Amino acid sequence: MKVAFYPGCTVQADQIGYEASVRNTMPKLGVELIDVEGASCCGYPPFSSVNEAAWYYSSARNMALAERMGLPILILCNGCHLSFTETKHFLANNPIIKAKIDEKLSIEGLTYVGDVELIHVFDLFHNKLGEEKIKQAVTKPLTGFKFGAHPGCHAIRPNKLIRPDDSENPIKLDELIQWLGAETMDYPGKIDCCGSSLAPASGKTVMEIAGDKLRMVKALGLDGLVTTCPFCFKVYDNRQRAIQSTVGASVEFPVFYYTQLLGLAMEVKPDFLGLDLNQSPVDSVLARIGGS
Amino acid sequence: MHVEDSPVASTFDEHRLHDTLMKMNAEVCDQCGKCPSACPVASRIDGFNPRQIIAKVCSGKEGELIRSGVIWTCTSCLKCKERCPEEISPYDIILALRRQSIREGQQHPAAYDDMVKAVIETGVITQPQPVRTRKRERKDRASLGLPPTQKPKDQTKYAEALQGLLKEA
Amino acid sequence: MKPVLVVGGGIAGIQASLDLADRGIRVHLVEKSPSIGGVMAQLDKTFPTMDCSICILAPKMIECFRHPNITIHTQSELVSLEGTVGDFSVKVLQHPRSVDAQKCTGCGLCSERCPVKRPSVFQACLGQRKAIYLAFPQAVPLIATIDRDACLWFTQGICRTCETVCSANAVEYEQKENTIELNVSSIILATGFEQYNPKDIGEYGYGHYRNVLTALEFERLVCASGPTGGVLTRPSDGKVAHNIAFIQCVGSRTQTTGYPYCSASCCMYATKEAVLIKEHEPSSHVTIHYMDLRIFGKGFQEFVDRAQSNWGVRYVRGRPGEITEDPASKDLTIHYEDTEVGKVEKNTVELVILCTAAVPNSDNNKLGGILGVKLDEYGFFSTKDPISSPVETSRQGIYVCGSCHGPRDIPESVAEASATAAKAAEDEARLEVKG
Amino acid sequence: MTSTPRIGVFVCRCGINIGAYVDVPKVVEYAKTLANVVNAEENMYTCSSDGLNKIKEAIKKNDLNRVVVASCTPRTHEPLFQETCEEAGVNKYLFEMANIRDQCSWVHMREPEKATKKAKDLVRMAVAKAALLAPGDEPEIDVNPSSLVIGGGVSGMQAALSLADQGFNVTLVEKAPELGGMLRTLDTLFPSNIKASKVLEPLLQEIKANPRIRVITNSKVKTVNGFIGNFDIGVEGDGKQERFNVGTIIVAVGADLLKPDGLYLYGQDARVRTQAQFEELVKMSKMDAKRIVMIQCVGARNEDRPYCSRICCNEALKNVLNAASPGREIFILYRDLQTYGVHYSRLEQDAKRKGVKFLKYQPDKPPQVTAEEDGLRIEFYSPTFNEKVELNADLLVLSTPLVPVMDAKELSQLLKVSLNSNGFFMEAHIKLRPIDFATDGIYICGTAHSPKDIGESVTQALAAASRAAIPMARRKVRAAAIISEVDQKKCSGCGTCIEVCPYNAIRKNDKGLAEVVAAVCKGCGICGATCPEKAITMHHFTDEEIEAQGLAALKET
Repeated sequence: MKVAFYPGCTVQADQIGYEASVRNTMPKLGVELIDVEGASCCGYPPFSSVNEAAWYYSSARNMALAERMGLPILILCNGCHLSFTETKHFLANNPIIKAKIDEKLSIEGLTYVGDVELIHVFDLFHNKLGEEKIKQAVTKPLTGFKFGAHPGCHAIRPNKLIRPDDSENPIKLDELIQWLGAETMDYPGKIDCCGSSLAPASGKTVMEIAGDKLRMVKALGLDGLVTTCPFCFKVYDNRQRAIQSTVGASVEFPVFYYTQLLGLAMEVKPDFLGLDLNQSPVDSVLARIGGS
Repeated sequence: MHVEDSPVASTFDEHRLHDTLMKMNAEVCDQCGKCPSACPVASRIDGFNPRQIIAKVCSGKEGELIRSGVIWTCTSCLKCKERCPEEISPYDIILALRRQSIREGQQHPAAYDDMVKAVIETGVITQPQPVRTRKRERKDRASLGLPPTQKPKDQTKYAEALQGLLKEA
Repeated sequence: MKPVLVVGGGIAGIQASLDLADRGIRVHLVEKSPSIGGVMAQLDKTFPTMDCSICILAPKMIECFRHPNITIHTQSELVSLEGTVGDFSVKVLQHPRSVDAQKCTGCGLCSERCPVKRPSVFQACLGQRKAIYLAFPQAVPLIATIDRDACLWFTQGICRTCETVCSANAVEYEQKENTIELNVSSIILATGFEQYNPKDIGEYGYGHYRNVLTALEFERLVCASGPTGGVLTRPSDGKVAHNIAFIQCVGSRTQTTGYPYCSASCCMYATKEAVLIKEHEPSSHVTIHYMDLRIFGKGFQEFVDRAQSNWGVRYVRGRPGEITEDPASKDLTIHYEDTEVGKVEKNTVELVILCTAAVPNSDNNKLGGILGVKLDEYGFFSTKDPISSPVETSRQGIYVCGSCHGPRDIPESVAEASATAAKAAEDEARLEVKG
Repeated sequence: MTSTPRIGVFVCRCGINIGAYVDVPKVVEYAKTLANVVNAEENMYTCSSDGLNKIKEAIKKNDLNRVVVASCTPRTHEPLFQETCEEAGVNKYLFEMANIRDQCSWVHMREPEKATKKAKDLVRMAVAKAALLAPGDEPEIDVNPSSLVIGGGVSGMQAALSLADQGFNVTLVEKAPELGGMLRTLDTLFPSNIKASKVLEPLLQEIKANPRIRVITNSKVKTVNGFIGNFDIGVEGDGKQERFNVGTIIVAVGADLLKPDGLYLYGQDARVRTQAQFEELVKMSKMDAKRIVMIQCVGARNEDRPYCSRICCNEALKNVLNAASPGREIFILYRDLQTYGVHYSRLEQDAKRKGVKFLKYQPDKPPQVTAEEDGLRIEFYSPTFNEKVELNADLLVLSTPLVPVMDAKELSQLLKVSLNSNGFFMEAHIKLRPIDFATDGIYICGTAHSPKDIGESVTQALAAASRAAIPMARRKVRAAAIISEVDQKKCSGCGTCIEVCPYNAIRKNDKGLAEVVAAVCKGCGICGATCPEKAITMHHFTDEEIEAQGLAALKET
């Protein structure tokens, strides 16, 4: 199965551990990742609050590139996936803006049709590959672990647009974790926000919002928090020390990308999964897995 | 009557912000309090309350909102858009207010200007920098065996297209 | 004089039938379920007088049953209609009870011995009933009926325990359904409403969180004839709940569910249920999360004032955004804004009761088609004109009363029932003049 | 002489209402030991058809001639058990109830032994009285198949028309010069905004064309005597007097709109109007105000009038929808919008789409209105914005409640029916008998019952027609047998009983002695208690019976 691989700015810039874990697991499941040459930012963080046309142009441009490759486009970040989905929906209903964007795309010789299939990480693992394929690939089941899934707002909302999972009771990420042999818990606040897009305006509040969830899952005695979204991971993992100082309570708690757990269950070496880049205390979990 | 949930094209030509916002269903708000009740920010930042933002928009006070910094502290979690019984989206209204505020050069977080500048110049928000492992070692894309990042082939044409839109819209 | 057909045996159908029968007009009362009584039979107490619901309903049900001018057809439904006002020919399909109505004394022994259990619709699925069962203790007619989808004899050809234990040998497995034909002068629809199932409003967790109930389920919980004998035990751990919250307008006043209207009686029955809680557990805390307090009926404002001042029921104006459940204690936290002070708050309780929308009866489409009666945009029967002909439908000689043409409370349904009886009597009088 | 009493006692468990607190089997055993009791048994629900059949079987099997049921309140269940006894051949007045639920198990939930002891006492008292009961016969009264409708508004007209269409003669009395009531003051009607005349004209024509309806305008009902089936009515007006007899009476006298004198500068500033006056201005297109503020619940939902008047929100919405136009700002200050049901929710949405602004105010911080040249300044605390809000309006419209008509008190005394605490007529049972009065043969409909809109008034009017038609269609009514009787030998003709009787059911006969009018007497017992000569006995509550109960109460179980 071939896909146009669109990791997005955040993954390529500083979540390279996630990119490594994706590039070292998906091929083993028969997914060939073909980079989208010439891709650019999806436009959501910079332009959604600044200029609508620039936002939709940015997303349309990347979809046009994928359309040219004739492949469905695999998107790692929740924000990019929502941005592409919203652009497809908006341009389909707003010919005036679409015309203006087509005109700008022609400068780079691109044309946007709007029929590219957008694949979210949940879609890829849960629908396209499915339970059997993943279970076959698992050679070292993560038995004895209980994780908390964090699907991320833009993966499940708004339900007016078709989103990869249900908006109020999402279960796909839970099931993906269960297929690796581990257990999950439907903890309160599972569908809550990590607060990351508040960073430009109030970093302190981001810490408080993220801190609440970390304290919750830590108090419930879970073994780790699992997500597929670089924005959420960046707050929960990379900023754990900053959260601790702001919130004042111990929030040290292991945070993983799903593809990292998948890799461990497929006995891929941790170095190939970028696990050394996780700032949260993942070593205890790795030790228990007998990380070879 | 299903109303288009993201703002209609008229944001560009008419610049009549109040009408645009009203067409986004703000006028039928019952002030029921559902949007602030699950909003992660409303319970943490005094003064940020999506219900009151809609109330101010309904009574023609969008100007006051554009000048106040309150519209910049929404974390776009989309819970309000998801659950509003009248199918109003405070989130989309806040985005429209932000765009108008930028258009009128009102005060807003500098990070947005930096992001816009970076994307125009490099095609992405941030350039790849070396990252530190838990044991403080430095790593980068190359040391992880990752290919170079994706960015526009012809940066000037890409920038020309983007800047054109930013001026005309 | 020709008889009148009344479809639906709830309080509205009963009142219309009694009004007509008391003045000498024969009535055929067709009821879909095994007993008349409707939703009112499931209620514990009624507002604003706190009368015990079955106590004021049962005498009227028995009056209907023993009235020489009223013939009750239970487990029956209207299947066809021809003709016009004064000369309607209808076919009524009677589903078999598999029990001989003349012999059964309603002793209930068969039900005791029957091995098969099913959720009891009367107990709003909080309690159970057997495959052969009496609808409820005060059912009218008090005759057992067999649920053929559950009975082992009908599904696997085994058991027949009820036949052996029945001293009146009333069990008749081979009973067939039959169709009767009636010629009536006019038709009164009183088919009632259904409760909106709030599982689609994911943020309130109905169907996921054990301790989130609907108001009708709570009526059974608090009722002395309910599955817990009126003890307010939580479904998750059976502990008596002392901290309870109501959430109003669940499904109502909402575009996305398709029911943007207000269901009219929920603010009042929530208040009544809150007072019932305070009566059962005086130390309990009860909160009602509302949007607008709809207290427009006679005696309603005074009832709410008493609930606040005498009983200490707390009213909070603010539609809750979501409910989260503590995985260990199964307690529920309601996230809401008190819009009177503009503060976002949390209310942790042991039990949440959702006051869900009153929605059209799912049979209305089929029935409307058979009768040639128009429905409104929501699926209720529509009246010719809510102002000058409030109980007439789009077809002459067919009338509506009760919540089958829009949500309303019991006194309005009773008044409308008498109103339809008047219209039917007018048709009778015209019939006689024509001779 | 009635045969020796053979009493059957039936003790009800009422599910757990009694059974969980009173040891029912013990009470049954105890009942068997009482004098004259030949049979005693228990039931899960005596009022269910199974329970009633058990009573009938016991009567046949044990040849019972008295029945005692120990269960709940006679108010809801006595008629049911009396009819069951009658069907089994026992006169319905040879039946007695002991309330061991409301007066025993429910109030002694926490002391089961004492509750059981008290249940035994109550059964013993009932049995003692039952032994002395005498059969009562209910005289049949002829019913004059004609009706009087008081009040010619939409309710009165609709009730009269329905009765006429059902074949009964009706006299419709209206104190104003012409029929119509509120339909004449309203311009359009919600929810569809049709012209009130569109509803009024057809009713007037139908009434004029209907031979069975006799209309008397400019007149009031002065005297009402008699009872169901036979009311003697005296009407006065236009300098004439009329006397006629009817079988039933329907009260449809409507309600008035409160004049909000002294509230929000009403009466002191011409720019403060009521909804009715506002509608008039719009109708005559004399309404040119640019900024309108409306205030809801003016003079309602407070201590003086603790009720919601149901229609003011929808009336205000109808008016703003007719007045809304670009360039005109309209604010509605409300407490709780009462747009209930499928029809009215749309009004709220339509108004908002037309730019009408809804702002909530709190009852303990009502709006303050100050008059200024350029307009009225209206200040109030807005919970929506958590701050004081100031509006200035060139027109302030007050939504006021419906209040009982001026002569409601007088009419209630005339008809011997009561008013509720708010002054509206009080029906027999608010839930299941909203149209009947406690006094047989008299019915209530329309806003005289409580505030309601036109459609709901028409519904109640039709309902009243149906209820009134029942006794008139049957031509016969059975009067209750629990009435008082004057012993002509003891009566001294002093007339005290006549004065105190609330239903004036006692008259002096040709011998100058007091005589009870059987059909009118309600069996309240005041005459029996006041008679200095002890000449009046109350059937079913004779001195001997009460004495027997009292003595039984003192005996130890």
